[in-house]
Amino acid sequence: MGMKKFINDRSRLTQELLEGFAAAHSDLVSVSPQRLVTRKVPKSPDKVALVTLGGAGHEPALSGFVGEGMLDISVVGDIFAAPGPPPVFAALRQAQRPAGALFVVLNHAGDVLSADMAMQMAEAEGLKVRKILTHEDIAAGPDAPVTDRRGLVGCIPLYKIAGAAAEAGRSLEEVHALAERFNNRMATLAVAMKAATHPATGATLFELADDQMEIGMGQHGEAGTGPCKIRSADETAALMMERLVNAIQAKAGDRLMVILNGAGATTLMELYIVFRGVKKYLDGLGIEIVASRVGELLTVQEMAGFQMFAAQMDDELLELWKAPCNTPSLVVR
Amino acid sequence: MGMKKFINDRSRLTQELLEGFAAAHSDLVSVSPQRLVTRKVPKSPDKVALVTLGGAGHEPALSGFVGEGMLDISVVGDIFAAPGPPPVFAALRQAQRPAGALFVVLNHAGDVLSADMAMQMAEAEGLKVRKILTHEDIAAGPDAPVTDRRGLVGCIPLYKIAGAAAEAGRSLEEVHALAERFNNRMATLAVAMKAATHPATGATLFELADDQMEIGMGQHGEAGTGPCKIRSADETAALMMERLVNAIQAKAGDRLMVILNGAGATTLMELYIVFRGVKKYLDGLGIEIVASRVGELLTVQEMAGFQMFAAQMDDELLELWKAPCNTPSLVVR
Amino acid sequence: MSKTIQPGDFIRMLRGAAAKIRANHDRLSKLDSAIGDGDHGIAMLRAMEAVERAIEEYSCAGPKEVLAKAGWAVMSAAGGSTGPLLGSFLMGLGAGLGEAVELDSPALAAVVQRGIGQMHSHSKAQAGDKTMMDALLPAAAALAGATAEMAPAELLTRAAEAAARGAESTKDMPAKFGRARHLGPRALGHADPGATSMALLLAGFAEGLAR
Amino acid sequence: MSKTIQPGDFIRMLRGAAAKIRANHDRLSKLDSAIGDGDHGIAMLRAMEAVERAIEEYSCAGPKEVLAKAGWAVMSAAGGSTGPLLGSFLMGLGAGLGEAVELDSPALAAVVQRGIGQMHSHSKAQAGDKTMMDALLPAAAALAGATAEMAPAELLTRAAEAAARGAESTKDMPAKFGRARHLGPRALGHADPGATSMALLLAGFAEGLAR
Ligand SMILES: Nc1ncnc2c1ncn2[C@@H]1O[C@H](COP(=O)(O)OP(=O)(O)O)[C@@H](O)[C@H]1O
Ligand SMILES: Nc1ncnc2c1ncn2[C@@H]1O[C@H](COP(=O)(O)OP(=O)(O)O)[C@@H](O)[C@H]1O
Ligand SMILES: [Mg+2]
Ligand SMILES: [Mg+2]
Ligand SMILES: [Mg+2]
Ligand SMILES: [Mg+2]
Repeated sequence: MGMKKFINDRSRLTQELLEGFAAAHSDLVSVSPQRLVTRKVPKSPDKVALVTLGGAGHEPALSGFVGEGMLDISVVGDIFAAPGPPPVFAALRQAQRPAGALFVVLNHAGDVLSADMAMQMAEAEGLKVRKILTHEDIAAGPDAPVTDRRGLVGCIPLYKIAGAAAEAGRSLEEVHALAERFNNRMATLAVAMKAATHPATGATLFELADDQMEIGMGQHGEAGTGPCKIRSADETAALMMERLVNAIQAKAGDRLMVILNGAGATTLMELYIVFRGVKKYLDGLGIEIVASRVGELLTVQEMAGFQMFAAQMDDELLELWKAPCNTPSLVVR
Repeated sequence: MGMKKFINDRSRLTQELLEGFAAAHSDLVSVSPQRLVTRKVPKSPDKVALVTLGGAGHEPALSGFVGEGMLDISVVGDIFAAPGPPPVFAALRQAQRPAGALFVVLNHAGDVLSADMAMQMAEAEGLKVRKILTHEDIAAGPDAPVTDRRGLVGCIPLYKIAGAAAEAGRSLEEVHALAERFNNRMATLAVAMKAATHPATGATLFELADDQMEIGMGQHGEAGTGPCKIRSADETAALMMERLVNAIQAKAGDRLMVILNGAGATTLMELYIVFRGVKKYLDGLGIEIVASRVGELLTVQEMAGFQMFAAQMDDELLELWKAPCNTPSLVVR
Repeated sequence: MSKTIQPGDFIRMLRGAAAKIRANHDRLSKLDSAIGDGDHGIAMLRAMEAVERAIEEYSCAGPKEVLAKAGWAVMSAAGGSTGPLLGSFLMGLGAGLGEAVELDSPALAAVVQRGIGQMHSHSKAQAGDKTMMDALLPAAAALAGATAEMAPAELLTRAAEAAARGAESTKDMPAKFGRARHLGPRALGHADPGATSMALLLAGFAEGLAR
Repeated sequence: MSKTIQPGDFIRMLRGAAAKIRANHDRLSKLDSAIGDGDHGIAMLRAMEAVERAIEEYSCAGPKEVLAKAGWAVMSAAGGSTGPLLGSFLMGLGAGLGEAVELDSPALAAVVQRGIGQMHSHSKAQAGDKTMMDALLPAAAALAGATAEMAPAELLTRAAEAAARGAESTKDMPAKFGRARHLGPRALGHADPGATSMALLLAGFAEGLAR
């Protein structure tokens, strides 16, 4: 089966991706042999550092958000696979500083495993680190146990908000508290339309009939609520936003951040059309969109579909979201 | 044939896209009933305005680049179709100001037709406008007649450079001269791997066998140099960059801007791997990359492939490229 | 058959063209799918809808005004190459019609030639380039044979037939303009959609007048 | 058959495991394709390469050091869940081996149980969750039957057989952990890849020792 991708050696994908990434953004980031992506101009040690980890193949996430105002270190694993505990521990060590470090972990089995082991090692060494776990997927229901709630695109605005707080010189306790506040007020629901190919194995991640889509599918093809007939953009928008609104208990007068995160092959045109539907739906409920983002932040190769994200905002979170940042994939003036 | 896209009404695509776009970026842009996308905070009239036109379906191009430091007005046509002369003329009129306007046109038959008629009307009214035609595609050979050289992604860095010069208060003659200097030093070559669907007609734009790619294909499936076997990322990078280097007569010691513009379904991972190949190739020739961009600027729906862009840079062009801007799809601090 | 027409007859000609295009738009899109992007039928349909709206709105202001407004509306409405080209053709007709109160065949020929000329000046295409001009230039030549004895409907029929032969002849042409240009010799064997629609338009004019 | 082994025999056990995994990695990936992301065979292969490199580099420092370094290397090398879990198993073996100079079957059982225990503490999975633990927990139970009269190779064979039965039994389990978890009942009928590879690993230990 001829996989249609521009690659060289399937076993060197992550390596070559990171080389290209470092070359393209040499003014902003460096990449170490252990696959730690770090800021070119390090943050002052009296400010809290932000560290995260995750598999490759979701570009621009996660490393595209390393830079001023967001992440200090992103530890990169193989395609769709968490990095092992040793490089994660190395990152926590490297981030060590009087102000301490916030360690953002997305809820995926491998990531959590590595992160927990690295945290144990960090604690054994007396490093100043606080962990935060994102798990905002509501596919299994908003009250499902944490193990059933994946960390999806929500990590990106969380990096932004925590990063801005860190940049503003807030203490580790404050940065952690802000991040947790946001973490507790956010929710994501995904929808898939066309499968992606695993670029290393060449395998198709899942199958969906020509007239079907699946709501709640995870970012590696993990099953959602089962396939259903393709709906119109407006119907899909209302269907999904209704579940998000319930999950974060939004009501008239509330102010939301909304993100439509393209999975890879879904066009920006479609995303804007869906956003229009979301706006219409929320307008109908008297809920205001005070912050938004439409585009590809965390992708799944050439999968078609998107993740719809919503979070309850307040003045402080909003101010942090709008604060300047300068990373390869997100710049705010 | 079930087209797998999140849309509502095929005949209202552009309308709904623009509504979503305006809603998502309400702090930056407005959209008029005539489909003129304009800056929310207008540029002072003693600075040159930038106007452009083009069909929808290439998001984020072209309207994603309306804003401080780039475009003042983008006139939007239907999917893949130029807007007619009346709205284009309306845009030129609206952009009218003592400093005058630069009118950037991409070389596609329909665009040129509309632009020329609108220019005639503008001249008949005595408006202060200068037109510039981008035609940097080298698929037909760098010395092919201008009619055979399409305007591809090169318009975007050109907006950026001319926009920065305008923002800096340069005169229309100076802005035009700078834009022409850049225009004459740039070249683009495209490669396609998988076809896209026309979202209004549902038609597949072209066919490519499972093991084939086509270099030189245009952004609506216009034929290139014919299909060939898929090459590795490195081979493709060298093959294409060699032709670009020849076209812009780059030699050891020269400084280039390089853009890899994803067509839609080609992953950022692949683009970074190709960028790595480009860097390696140029390193071998002693040519330096002083400015770069990897991502989706001008897409063709969910087509897989990319446009490779190169331009000869000098200090002044580089400074303009790096100047601040604030648009929905490109922000520079 | 009458040897002259009134300016108001142009409205009937336009309606005839609209009916003709509506009946054939699918075929036009199919032709465009073969060598272009498949939207020419839609573009022509939109153009004709704009023409009909202009008739609705401006017929009390007279046919000259209708043609001018229809041209402008077509330019705004139809996507791609069709809008500007067909719009300039209609505006040319309006300009050619001027203040005429009655037209014999040579006068009608002059009006239609003015429309064709206006399109040609924007088109930049020459005979043999596989464009609308390959239908319209032969039609213009046929119109040149007009005499005062000829019935206008007869004249338009001759022009339409010349246009149809011209459109047919585009099958043997590699494309030099528009999207098909990039196909090179691959465009051979396919009639040009734009040339075909211009032949239909003129046939519609003739039928509208004859009705 | 000898009733005791030397610490150095752990190197032979590791080599046996590497050979066993290498011979079966395709099958492991296929199992993972059915209910996971298809990379488990590769992950195990990478892990075994890391183990062999650790043997190469650290065998002069002694088997305890080899196990500790191999565990660390496996954690760094193998992607996904496998690296940390298998790495902690190997590090547990190293810690369990301690300063022993000769091991009878109960001593060997204690070492392997320590490895299993270390993995279990990180795994958070219980019996029946369709994970590696479903092979390793029955193996640990089998190891508990060790007596000083039993040959170590025989003990490992029994443990491996218990693990294989455990792996087989995962076919009837819906998944509770890892990627397969999201499949719910769709995972039924498929053996868990990780449980299968743990059974192979123990079988490799036994074969390495017997060789
Ligand atoms: N410069 C030109 N002069 C005359 N006709 C042209 C020219 N360019 C294109 N055409 C005509 O336009 C037709 C295609 O029209 P249409 O499909 O509506 O536009 P587009 O090519 O923008 O999709 C072609 O078949 C050709 O006859
Ligand atoms: N918490 C856990 N405890 C024990 N085994 C686990 C756990 N999570 C996953 N596994 C095992 O890991 C196997 C999959 O490994 P692998 O494919 O290498 O990792 P990934 O799921 O990250 O792709 C599963 O078959 C399962 O046996
Ligand atoms: Mg067309
Ligand atoms: Mg078109
Ligand atoms: Mg797996
Ligand atoms: Mg995996």
